Amino acid sequence: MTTTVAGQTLTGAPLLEVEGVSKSFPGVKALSDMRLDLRRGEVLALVGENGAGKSTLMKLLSGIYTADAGQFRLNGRPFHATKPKQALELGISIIHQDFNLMPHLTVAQNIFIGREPSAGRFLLSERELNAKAKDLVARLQLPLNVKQLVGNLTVAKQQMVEIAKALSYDAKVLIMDEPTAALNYAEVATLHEVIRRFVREDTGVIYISHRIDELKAIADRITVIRDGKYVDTVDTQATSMKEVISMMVGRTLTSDARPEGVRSDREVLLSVRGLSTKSLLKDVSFELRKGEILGFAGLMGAGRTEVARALVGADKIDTGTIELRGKTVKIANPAVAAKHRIGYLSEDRKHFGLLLEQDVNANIALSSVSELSTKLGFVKDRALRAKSEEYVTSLKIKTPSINQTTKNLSGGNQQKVVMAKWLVKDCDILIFDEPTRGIDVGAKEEIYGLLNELAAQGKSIIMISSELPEVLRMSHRIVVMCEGRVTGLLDADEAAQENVMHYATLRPDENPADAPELGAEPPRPEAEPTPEQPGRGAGE
Amino acid sequence: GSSSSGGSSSSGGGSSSQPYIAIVSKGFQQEFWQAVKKGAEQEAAKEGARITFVGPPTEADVEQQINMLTDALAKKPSALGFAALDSKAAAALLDQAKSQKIPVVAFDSGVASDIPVTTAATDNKAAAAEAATHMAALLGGKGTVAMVVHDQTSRSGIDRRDGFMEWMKANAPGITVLAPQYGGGDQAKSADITKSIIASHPDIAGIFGSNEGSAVGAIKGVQESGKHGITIVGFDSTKAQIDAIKSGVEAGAITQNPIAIGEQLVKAAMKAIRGESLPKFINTGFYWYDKSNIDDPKIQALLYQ
Amino acid sequence: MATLMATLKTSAQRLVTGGVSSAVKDRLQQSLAFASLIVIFAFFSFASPDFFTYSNITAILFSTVVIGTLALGTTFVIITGGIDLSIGTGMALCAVMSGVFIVNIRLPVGVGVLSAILFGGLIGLVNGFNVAVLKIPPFIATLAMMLVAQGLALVISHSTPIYFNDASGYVAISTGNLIPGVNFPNAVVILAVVAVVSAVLLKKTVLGRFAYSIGSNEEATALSGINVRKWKIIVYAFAGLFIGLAGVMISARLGSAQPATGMGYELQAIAAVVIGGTSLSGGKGSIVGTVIGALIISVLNNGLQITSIPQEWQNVILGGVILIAVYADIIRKRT
Amino acid sequence: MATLMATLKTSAQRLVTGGVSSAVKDRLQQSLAFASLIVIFAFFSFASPDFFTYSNITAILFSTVVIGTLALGTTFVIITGGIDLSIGTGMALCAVMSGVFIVNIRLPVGVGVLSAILFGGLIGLVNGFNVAVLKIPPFIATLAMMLVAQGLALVISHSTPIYFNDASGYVAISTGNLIPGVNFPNAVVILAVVAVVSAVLLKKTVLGRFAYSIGSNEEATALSGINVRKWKIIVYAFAGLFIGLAGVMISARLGSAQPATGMGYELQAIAAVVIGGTSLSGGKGSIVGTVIGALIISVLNNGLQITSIPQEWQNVILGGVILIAVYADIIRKRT
Ligand SMILES: Nc1ncnc2c1ncn2[C@@H]1O[C@H](COP(=O)(O)OP(=O)(O)OP(=O)(O)O)[C@@H](O)[C@H]1O
Ligand SMILES: Nc1ncnc2c1ncn2[C@@H]1O[C@H](COP(=O)(O)OP(=O)(O)OP(=O)(O)O)[C@@H](O)[C@H]1O
Ligand SMILES: [Mg+2]
Ligand SMILES: [Mg+2]
Repeated sequence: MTTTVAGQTLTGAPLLEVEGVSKSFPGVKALSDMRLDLRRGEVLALVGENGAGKSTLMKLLSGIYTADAGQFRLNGRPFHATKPKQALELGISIIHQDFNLMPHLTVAQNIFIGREPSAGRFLLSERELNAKAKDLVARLQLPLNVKQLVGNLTVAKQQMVEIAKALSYDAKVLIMDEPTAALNYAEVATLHEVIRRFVREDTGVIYISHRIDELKAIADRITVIRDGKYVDTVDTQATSMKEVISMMVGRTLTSDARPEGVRSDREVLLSVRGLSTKSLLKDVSFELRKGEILGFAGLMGAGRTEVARALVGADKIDTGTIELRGKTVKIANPAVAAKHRIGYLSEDRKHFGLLLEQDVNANIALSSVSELSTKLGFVKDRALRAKSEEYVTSLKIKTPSINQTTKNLSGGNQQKVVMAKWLVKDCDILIFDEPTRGIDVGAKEEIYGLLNELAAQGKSIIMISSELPEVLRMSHRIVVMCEGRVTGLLDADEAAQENVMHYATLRPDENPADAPELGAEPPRPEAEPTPEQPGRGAGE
Repeated sequence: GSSSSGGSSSSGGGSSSQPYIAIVSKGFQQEFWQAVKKGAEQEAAKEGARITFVGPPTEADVEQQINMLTDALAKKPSALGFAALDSKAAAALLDQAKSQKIPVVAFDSGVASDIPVTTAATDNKAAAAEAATHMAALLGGKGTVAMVVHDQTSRSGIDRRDGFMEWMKANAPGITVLAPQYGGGDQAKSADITKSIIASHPDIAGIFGSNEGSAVGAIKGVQESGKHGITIVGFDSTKAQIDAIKSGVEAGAITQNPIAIGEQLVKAAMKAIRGESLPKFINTGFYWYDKSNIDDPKIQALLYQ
Repeated sequence: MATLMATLKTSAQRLVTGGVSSAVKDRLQQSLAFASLIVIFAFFSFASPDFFTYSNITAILFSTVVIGTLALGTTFVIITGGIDLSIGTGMALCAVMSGVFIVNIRLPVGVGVLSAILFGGLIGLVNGFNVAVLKIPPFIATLAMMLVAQGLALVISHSTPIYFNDASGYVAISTGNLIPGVNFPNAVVILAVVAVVSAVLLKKTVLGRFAYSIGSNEEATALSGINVRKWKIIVYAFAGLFIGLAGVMISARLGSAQPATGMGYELQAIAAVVIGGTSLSGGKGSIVGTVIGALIISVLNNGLQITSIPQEWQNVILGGVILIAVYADIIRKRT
Repeated sequence: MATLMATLKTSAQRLVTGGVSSAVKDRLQQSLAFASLIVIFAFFSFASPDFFTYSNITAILFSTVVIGTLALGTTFVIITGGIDLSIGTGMALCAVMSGVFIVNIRLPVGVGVLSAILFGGLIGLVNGFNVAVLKIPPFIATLAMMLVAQGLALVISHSTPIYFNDASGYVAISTGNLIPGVNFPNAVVILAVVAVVSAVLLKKTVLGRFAYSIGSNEEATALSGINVRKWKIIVYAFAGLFIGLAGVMISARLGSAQPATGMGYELQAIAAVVIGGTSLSGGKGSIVGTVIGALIISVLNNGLQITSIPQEWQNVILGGVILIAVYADIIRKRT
């Protein structure tokens, strides 16, 4: 390493260095002798399988955990953050994989927590706070209303709040732990824009992602980590993603699961007609066939999650009918849905998916407890444990045992636990909302394989995903939504990126031809409120 | 007075001709206060008056009693019956009663004020001393005696505790009185305390329970411990105590005359309303009862169950 | 990219309009929060001619003072996701300390009152330390303090009330009238002032903001660089000042420090807070709500007395009405 | 491929060793949970020769029965993230109902006891309905029930105790001895049996499973296809049976149903649960813990009496020791 006066030349000490870092948890060696260096003005991607130790490393950097061994250097100077506050003061800002937001506070209050502008000596100025937040959000072109309570936001929007919060610090090093896991194609593009603007000569970004295909677009270099150990760092331009993946998983990935062709001859299992909800959905209709994987595509807030929630009775339906095997059914709550053998995997694993304080076994078993118990209500614990073990193995969930508290699992492995919960239960219809969120490429392939297998067994699957390639690849047919309506229904062979995007932005109250023109205007995400209600124009 | 019955019905907005006596007591749920209430209701029915009877849940709830007194005055009663938890705390409200020309009758224990037209009460100290007298006699003037007291801050608790202890100190040098233990008048808790006392003082000869809950607790505690030969002296007269006395578990008890307190209270209030003169103090009395006199009609009349 | 922009724009618009209409709704809700209280109030006014009189309204307000003061402080604690069971007996201990300061040590009334209030702060500080530093669950930490305070009040006072006879002016803190001749007790004025100050502190200062934040997500708050431990201690200590104030107010009202009192006040105060819409799991709540909650309880207590409902029925009705009032509030918020 | 295999192998090994060592640690922790209790116990045994005697130990156990029974039921409720304040006065109401059934209506003792227990279940059912269906916060719903039960107990009994003199066998439920001649009260045996049954239900049945799940994350549990509403009602109703049982046990012990008792029992029972390590925010807890918690309280109460600590100091010490015991437990779990 060249020794220069810190901070002045681009060829000087890297912005951030990590050397010989180790960290163990009870029963887990999360990191051993890990290293990494972030250069000035670069975006360094950090990739590795679920549980490889990426998040742990970032938590060490930001002072949430303390390393067992190793050194961190910022601009050549060693540092050791023991509290999140210290890291922030050093200019290290982090977007955590699990959101760390206060649901009862507004977007603005969340972003500037601890740095509230004050009016006078004691009082806070809410007006100034909102103005500052509005500014920031506008600058970042994020579609956020700063006065909204964070608890009412969808996962994608919460992700944006995290992004805005991280960027609001005057950070030198920005660490993003899977910032795009919940984001859509279009929002990813916006985020990348933001990152590019952020990166200057004295700043750098560590970017963690399982979406390998987006690395080419944003990362300058890629560091690969496997089993807590450093593998290699490569120049993005000089490598193929295939190589990166094989470094990650330690072998070449070959599987390329694709479902069989469309089977329009199959019987219709579920038929949804004219589904509307008070909040968003308008006249949503579609059919799901036996053994079909039906993809749902759309931009953020298109209403896909809401369709799923309405289907399983988690939200109230205003009008519309649901027919199951030709019979109209009334699904009052998810328990009724479960009786009809419909399962729903939420996009928000932390709030709607996991029992974080319970162990892996309790989580995987949750949906099946009733079935795997005696008439008297005694739980067949051994059978449930066997099932859990089975899926821990088959989904390669990285955990010391099924008795591990779920909270201690890596993000991707938590997601696999949620998947396992629904795979254990013998459902006829599975609704997967962002099922592969945060799951590594290797495991994704496994899951795709599983989905195919399920479909082949005659199970029907609704797959909501913001990863367009995934939807395109896995679905027999694709439903495209925009602003609470179904705007397109595509067969697998006619579906392509452009195609889907066209329907996804097809606002019902405007002529598709007008779209480009309107879009040419400069974006004003915080435009003045208009009296027009969402989707009202074509509501009647 | 007239003898119309059903006058004690307590619907609001009654006729203005019917006198209304608001009674604010020290307690409500305990049997003793229920007996006072009963006496008051009986007398009110005779006199053709309407009464309300309220009291805080425990004798520590001074503020709540003040609130109740305030509310009672807001209803502009013809007379007020009042058993003060703390006389001084009520001074301002008593002044208010005076200025509104509402006669106040104190009961149970005195109100340290010259506003009440009379006081119908038991002398708790003397009553406890009477209990001590009997205890000492029963024990032959020697032995260790424990006290299970219902409260360490309320007037009745303090007076009975002190009355008992002072008499023993002055008159029974052979008797050792242990530090009093407080069970809040809760039977189960008092029973547990009694058992602890028995465990730590196996030589215990007598136990004094200062009110119904304490006395019954002492009885239960002694029974549960399986120990025999402990002389229990109680206070008040509940069915549990009467049975215990009959079966010999309890030696005897002091009974006040709560029904009479209630009756005297209403009687005095009616007299005050009519402007008749009253003595400053109406002693409602207390009596020792045991196996020998329990069936005596005079005693029977005092026992409330 | 162009289509993307268009989408962004419309969704932004949707968000903004949603925001505005919800703000109006919020305003409306706030004012409707009084609904249950007003219905109860109206009912009693019809039921008894003695209810809606100047002196009875004053009496209701006066009877709200102690529980109200305790509830105000506890609101902060509950918003952080904690609880404080020590407020009732803590209040009794502070009353006793006030007696010690003013009657026994003969400090000037002003100094004595201040010391008693600060003593309450000390109780809160110990609670805060136990909760924030030793990480003892708030329920246990403050339950232990409840027992300790109860015992200490008896020990210090030798189980006898301390009378403030000679301390001229002390009693006036509660029962005096600010405007001579107008029978409106100072205690109510003090409660009102304290309520306003609390509301400002909760909504407009860092203290309040962090209280909400900690209650909403303690971990996230810590990760945002906020010293959660410090702020929790501050919140408990701050709530302790209300314990001290309540101790002064009740002893001034009664003219004496009653060492055995206080038990059960904590439940009533917490009930007032929760009836007022503050969530025991933290992150949500308001001072207005707490004041309404406290008033609902005292109006009910008073009204049931005034209408001469037999006492054994009073609790039955009280329980039922609280249930209905809270349910009505839930229904109102849902729609 | 070779490296993969190697990795798999090592991680398998790691899994096994990690799993085993954590299991051993768990076992160890469980047994250490007694630590505080044992230390307190040992202390009093040294401090007084009268403490560690057969009859005193029996007395301690007997005094644990009512609070213990209430605490067992409440453990389930608290694990779901709820709370039950109605257990104390609810118990008094059930005792009164037992009196009504057996003394007034003259049902056979067995039938009367069963009816009283079921009446407790009914109280719980109403609580469950209010919480699960009307979505009233558990604190409010059960506080209201606390008041209602208190009032109803007085109304139904006309504020006078109901004596079980003629009901032969009733008193023996609590005070009789299973083995004739051996002074070991039935009540303790019943508590032990009920505790074991509760532990089995909590750990081995669907009821317990769902209680934990609901307390951990209610929404996730609902979305997993579990009828949360139904199970919450069941849990509260189930806990209600313990209210009924406690009512029977206390009235059998006293030979009478005391309508005015019960207030304050809820706090003690909840304290026992929380001291036993159950979290008030739900999802965590155990029956063993609750039993230990209840024992800690009664051993302390008894020990302080036996060692003749002046009573005004007893609460001070009680509070301090509870604090230390819980803190010690936290420290132990941390390491
Ligand atoms: N607090 C903890 N206690 C115990 N084990 C932990 C804890 N945090 C992380 N681990 C373990 O450390 C390993 C690394 O986890 P980490 O979260 O760093 O993975 P990751 O690379 O971020 O994975 P993912 O892509 O799934 O997010 C995992 O095996 C995880 O189970
Ligand atoms: N948990 C929630 N709380 C409040 N509002 C919600 C919630 N979930 C969704 N919404 C509302 O419903 C709208 C549609 O969101 P939904 O999640 O259904 O869209 P989506 O197509 O799944 O998009 P994404 O999940 O990518 O945001 C959002 O604009 C949001 O306002
Ligand atoms: Mg991670
Ligand atoms: Mg979604």
